[in-house]
Amino acid sequence: MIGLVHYLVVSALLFGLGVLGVLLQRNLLVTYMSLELMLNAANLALVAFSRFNRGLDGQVMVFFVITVAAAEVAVGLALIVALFRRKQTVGVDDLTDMKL
Amino acid sequence: MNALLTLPEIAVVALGLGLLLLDLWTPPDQKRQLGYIAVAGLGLILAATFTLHGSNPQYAFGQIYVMDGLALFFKRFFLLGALFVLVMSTDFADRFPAGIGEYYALILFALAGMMWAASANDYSLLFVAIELITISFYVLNSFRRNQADSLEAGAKYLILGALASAFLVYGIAFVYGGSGTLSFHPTGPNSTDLSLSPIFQLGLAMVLVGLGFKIAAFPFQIWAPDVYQGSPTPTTAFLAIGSKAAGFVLLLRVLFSAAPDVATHWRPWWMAVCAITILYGNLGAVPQRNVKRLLGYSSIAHAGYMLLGVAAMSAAGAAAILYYLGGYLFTLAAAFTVICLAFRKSDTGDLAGLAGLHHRSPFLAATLTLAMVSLAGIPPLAGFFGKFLLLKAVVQRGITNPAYYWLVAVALFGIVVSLYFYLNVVRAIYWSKTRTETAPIEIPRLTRFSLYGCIAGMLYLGLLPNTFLNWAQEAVKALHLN
Amino acid sequence: MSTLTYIIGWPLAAAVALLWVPRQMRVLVRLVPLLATFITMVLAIKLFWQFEPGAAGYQFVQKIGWVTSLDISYHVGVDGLSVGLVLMGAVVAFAAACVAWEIKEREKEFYFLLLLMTGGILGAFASLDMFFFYFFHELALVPTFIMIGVWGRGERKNYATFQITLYLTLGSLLVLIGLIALYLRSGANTFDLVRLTAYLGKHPLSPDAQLAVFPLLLFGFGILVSLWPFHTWAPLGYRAAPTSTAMLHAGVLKKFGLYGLLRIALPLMPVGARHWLGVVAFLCVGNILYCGLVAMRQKDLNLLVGNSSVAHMGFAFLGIASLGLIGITGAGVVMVAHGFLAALTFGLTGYLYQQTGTLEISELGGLLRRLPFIGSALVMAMLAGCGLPGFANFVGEVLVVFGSWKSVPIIAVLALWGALVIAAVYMLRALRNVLHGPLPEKWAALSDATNPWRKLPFVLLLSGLIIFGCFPRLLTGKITPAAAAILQTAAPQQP
Amino acid sequence: MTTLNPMTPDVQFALYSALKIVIAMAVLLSMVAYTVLAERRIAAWIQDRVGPNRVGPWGLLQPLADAVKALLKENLVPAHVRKVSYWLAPMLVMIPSLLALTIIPFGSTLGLQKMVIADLNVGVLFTFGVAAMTVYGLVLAGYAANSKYPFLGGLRSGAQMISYEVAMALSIVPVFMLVGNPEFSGWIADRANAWHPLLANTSPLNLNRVVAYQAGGFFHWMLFQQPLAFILFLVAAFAETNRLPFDLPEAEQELAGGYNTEYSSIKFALFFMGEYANMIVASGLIVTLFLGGWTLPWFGLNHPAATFAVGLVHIAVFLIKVVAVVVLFIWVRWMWPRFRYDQLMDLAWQRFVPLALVNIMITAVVLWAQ
Amino acid sequence: MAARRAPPANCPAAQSLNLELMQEFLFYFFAILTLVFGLLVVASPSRRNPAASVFFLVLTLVCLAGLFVLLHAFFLAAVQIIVYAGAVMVLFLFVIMFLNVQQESHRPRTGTRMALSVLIAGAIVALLSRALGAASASPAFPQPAVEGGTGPLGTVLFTEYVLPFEVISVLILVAIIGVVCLGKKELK
Repeated sequence: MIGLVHYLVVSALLFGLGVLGVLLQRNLLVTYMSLELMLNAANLALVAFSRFNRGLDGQVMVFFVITVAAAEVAVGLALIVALFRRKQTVGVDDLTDMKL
Repeated sequence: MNALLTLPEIAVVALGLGLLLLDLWTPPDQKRQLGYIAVAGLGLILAATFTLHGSNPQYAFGQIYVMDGLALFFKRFFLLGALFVLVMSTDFADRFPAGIGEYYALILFALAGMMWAASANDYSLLFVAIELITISFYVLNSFRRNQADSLEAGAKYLILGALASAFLVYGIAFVYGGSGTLSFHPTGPNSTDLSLSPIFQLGLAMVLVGLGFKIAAFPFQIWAPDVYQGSPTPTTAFLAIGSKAAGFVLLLRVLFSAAPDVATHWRPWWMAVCAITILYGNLGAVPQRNVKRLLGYSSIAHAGYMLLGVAAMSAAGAAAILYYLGGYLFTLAAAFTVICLAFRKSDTGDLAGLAGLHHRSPFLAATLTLAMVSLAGIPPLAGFFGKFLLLKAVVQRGITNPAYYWLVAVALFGIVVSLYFYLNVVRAIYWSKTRTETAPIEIPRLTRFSLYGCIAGMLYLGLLPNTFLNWAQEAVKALHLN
Repeated sequence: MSTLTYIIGWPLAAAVALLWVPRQMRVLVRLVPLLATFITMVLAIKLFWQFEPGAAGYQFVQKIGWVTSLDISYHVGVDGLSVGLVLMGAVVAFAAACVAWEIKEREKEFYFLLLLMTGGILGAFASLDMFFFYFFHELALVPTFIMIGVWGRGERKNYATFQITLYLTLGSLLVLIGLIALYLRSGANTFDLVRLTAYLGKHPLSPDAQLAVFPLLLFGFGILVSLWPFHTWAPLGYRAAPTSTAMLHAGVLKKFGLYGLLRIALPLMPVGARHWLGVVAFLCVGNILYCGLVAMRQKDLNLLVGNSSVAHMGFAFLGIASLGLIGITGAGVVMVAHGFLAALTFGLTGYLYQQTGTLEISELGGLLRRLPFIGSALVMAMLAGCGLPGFANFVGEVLVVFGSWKSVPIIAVLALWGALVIAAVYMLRALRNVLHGPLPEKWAALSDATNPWRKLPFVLLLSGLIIFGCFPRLLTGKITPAAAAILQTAAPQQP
Repeated sequence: MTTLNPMTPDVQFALYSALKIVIAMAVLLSMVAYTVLAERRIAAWIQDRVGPNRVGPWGLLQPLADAVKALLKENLVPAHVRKVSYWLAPMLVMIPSLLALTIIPFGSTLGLQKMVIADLNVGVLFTFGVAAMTVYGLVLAGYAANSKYPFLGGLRSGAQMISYEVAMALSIVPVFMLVGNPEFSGWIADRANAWHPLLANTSPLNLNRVVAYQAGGFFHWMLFQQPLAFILFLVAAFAETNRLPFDLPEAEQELAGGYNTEYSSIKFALFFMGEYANMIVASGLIVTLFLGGWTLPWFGLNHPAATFAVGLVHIAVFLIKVVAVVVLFIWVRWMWPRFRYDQLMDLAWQRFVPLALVNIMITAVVLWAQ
Repeated sequence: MAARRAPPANCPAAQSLNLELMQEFLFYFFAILTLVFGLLVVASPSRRNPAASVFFLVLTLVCLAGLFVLLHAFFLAAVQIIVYAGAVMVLFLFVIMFLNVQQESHRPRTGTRMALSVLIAGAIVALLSRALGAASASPAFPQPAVEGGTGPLGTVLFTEYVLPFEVISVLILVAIIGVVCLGKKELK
């Protein structure tokens, strides 16, 4: 029987993958995608909890999260494009103009 | 449903929309006027908030939105902060490649987000308000998109901000899972033993990670120096004043209103975070040669000081945070306005650029000095009384828990170290020989008034703390701390 | 309103007024501070004159609520201990304003800071509220840093500025924590000294608390007074400081720490005091002997004077550490006397520096011929520093030695030896090298202080020394009852 | 029918579904084939040419010949392409249109079976979800080709489809506002209603409900109830299917064929078929949403079939309507000039989206006034 | 896209066991695919090509939508596909195509960094699993009180959560302004 914990385990693992991606990736775009993974892990947990709690609050929250994520991605990508135009790179390691 | 409670926010958003519309019909050479309109509008809204009362909490939209003393206090705080920032941006306008109208509007929208954050009584509103602030700042940070530094700042804030958001959402998911509701005040059969629920605890911890990012507390502070340095100066100011305060109001609410038991459970962690934040900020600031970067580190340190109030977990501590923020508002507004004016040609913010500021404008030099002195926490300026209250709150806890004395020791160490780099700024202003710019600085009238306001605020909070302290103490009654 | 409020208020009001004076009107810029400090001085003399030695409690009291929720109030008043300090402070402030003519650039700012400092110093001595006590002191402290930084002299100015700033801030922060701890630990929930004293008289602080809080105050105040081994900021700072600043700080502001010990730490925490003052007794030997020896090795006149000033502080500490009526009275006298003395010495060396541009002892010589007035004044100051009878210092040091003889005889002997022998050696050697001997060619064009305005500050300070030296009862008569009151709570078992 | 009775409902369901899927696919694919032929014939007719007429009578076997040709041609893979994407893209174009087919009710009932492959409560949302995935095929094709024109074509199609998706989704909101209004919901809930077995437990987004709403009579068709929505949806459908006048992604004159430039043989055929399949599915959707679906207001054809024969008639009605719309698609292609790209985007964002929003508001006000 | 078919009205109760089995199968199917694709996003087989990551992310999202359906969140499943997979990810793909960044030279990952990253991620997962382990052992789902269809969700959204909803509208406006400001070539 599939229960709450099954879903949460999937969500936790997905979150972990996202964290791993953020830490490992040197490419801003892929880093950003890993962040999306993390958000989605949260969404899964929210939906699972929502089902478990027999309410719709969690689903409403997921709705907000998806909307916000869309807006965030739009702005973020515009920013990354502008950065690329200026510096010709999207490497995380190349963001070093302002070191001590 | 008394939706009219959220009228201040609606007014701010409406003002922003109005500005965007006006921007369409404003010829490019008159865009500066838009800023004046925004300032006037905000001034009106700020004045109007004084007709509101927060003594007994009122709720709207179910329990999602609360209007109590704390919310009202912070709403005024944010409005005032935004007012200073807008004045600053009117001076900064000619340094943007374009889109000053949008810049004003974005500031207003971020402001609305902060005001909603002040009233959040539900994780859903908390989340959307924080995101409204954060996303506005992604844009505001990188608004000088012809400057690599600005874009880099934006990108760094973006990645780390999104990371914090992810943690925040995940945390909210678990909090919801633990309590069964998104509200700050779970009511239900199992709402009493929430502090025992590991799921709830984990969720709360992750929510705090998200908030820790906003206030730049260790270990979520790494973005601050770069972003402070790279962003346009008004943005930096707003980041330092508004965003941080929004983080603190939410932190206070979540910790002491939503989960008081868990909060006390984590006392040692708070103390550790607080101590490390103070040390990191102050020690990191010492070798800095760039004013904005220095203020970035110092903002971390100040977050640490304010965390003293959180770690104290008492009403006195919370009131001290509010008081400290008040002083911080005037002080930073003054400092950044001066930086804004002093680095007219190059927005680099190198300390060397301040050399000879005294000759270029004695008034600005004196203002920046006052600001530094206030940041260092020296009487008779606002920073001193704030620190006094914070230390008092912590020492009070020390009576029962000697571990707090270590916190006091760390804070003292931090303050002494901080004097060094603040005085370095003063030194650069007054007795540094090499001068890069010599032209006298013209100060527009509005800016001059805003600077007068900042100085008056710093002095008022430092010299006559009674009224404001009473306000702060009234405001934190909403948190039900003892 | 109390006279004290005027005494504090005049300089502060003048400081604010100065902001509106255009910087081109240099005469007015100079006149305002002179006038303000002069009025303050006159008021202080009047205060001293009107003070009734026998009356119990504080006089010239005024109290205005400030922060009601924390019970902080603007509360001023003087007793025998502080009235002398207020007088001394006001006189030194006027003298400092007089000698500030050496400042040539950014005069307006300098005078503004000077007035702020004056107001702060006098306020600190007059405060009967722990918060304001600290507040006024800090108000005076910050201008010090800025004045040293901006108008200071010498190559190591920055280093000196930072050292003095960091040291003194650390000291004052320790004091602040101590005061807060006192406030919280006492349970009286008041920063008001009078009420706190009364409350603690009935419900004394637990010995544990006293033992914990007292060192905070002791070392905090100790750093402020350059207690050995936290003294290194003092000579460097005074060498770098502009004359007026050095006068005010070394003369007056530094006494704040001693005053704080006497006013707050001792009476409120007798158990802590008895436990910790033994340590102080040993440390002050470091002040007297070590710093005396260091002073002997100095090649720079101001460093020498600075070190000797640190050494003199040892006497004050010794007097306090003796915990006896005579000793504490002696400490009070030393505080006042040294205030005049330090201000005088730094004023004179400042004049020399202004004339010659150097204070290297090896480069000076034979100046008495060119500068008869300054030279003679310097001679008298040096002699006073050696503890020659006839000057107020003599009275203080004798009282301290007598007072400490009973409790710590070995230290008293060492102190006496230090005062008599070491001080005499370096003072007289400096006198010989600076004032006598051949006059180098380059100093042939020096001009003496002929203008009465130039002479006035030194005359005032010297007369202070001599008056209190010849009529010590003027001081001791006021200090002794106050000291007795302090001792009554601090060490009730002693007679 | 009777032989099936011993089976469990589960197995029955699976079996019937499979059957429906196979038949629907077959119909769709043959329609694709003959739509291509129809397009060519109609084009020829409009341009006063003859068109394909050699293979079979009136050229009816032409699609077969084309298919054989496409299959037998050498499967050329240019050296510079990104291999994996290059292989994936044509499939990605084809799959969504087949998926979208599953929720369109192409008839009332045959026996006990509803004539829809998946009777989803999220209904139209599913369609949009699937439509949203279509874009990947085109963008990926452009990306895979790794050369200039396909690249531009891919970008163009991506932007165009996303933009018009917004307009499209907004345009049909009023339709569902009408369908979801309480009065009509009450009518549906009425157990005595002939529609009840078909619509029990459905949400307003269910497409059969839309059909039921339109069954009320000729003027209940959404075409008349929501003319603005119809126009917006129709135009957006042209854009979504990359048909002229919105075929910017593959504009031959500008982009040498756009995203499919580097494709040949069966892969090219897949793109080609995908486009037509999209068109047919879009037509089906238009018929269902605006033209009364499988109903006709006459001859009692406006409620679910009671007999097998009527069920077949319903399917026939549906197909005829679809063919009519497909012909409209083809006709428009040869009547209208191509838009410029900026005009295309302006049309979506500055005309359609605001219009659709206004339409929603008007509908809301009208419903509220009732 | 697997759509969970609502049980027909005439379905007998005997069928529920089968349904359960089916659900179990679908759960594992989607869960495993989600994780596998998620892993491929992070550690894409063609390391130098971020486009591959986009596609795997899209697949992850689609599988997640499947899980949403299993959890009776139908509307969200649709939104997930339409908005997330269909629009947001296309933006990613666009940007990758625009910037043509696949030639980006990658410095080799150092072993320590790799190890550290794995360690941190592992620690977070461990923390999560500890919390989960401490929670009650796999509580089964109760029958849903309300289905996550469009109607109920819309009702909640527009009554209880109308304020956050409106705040989101401001947020989207901000995003629009921001993208225009950042993206335009030269504003005048």
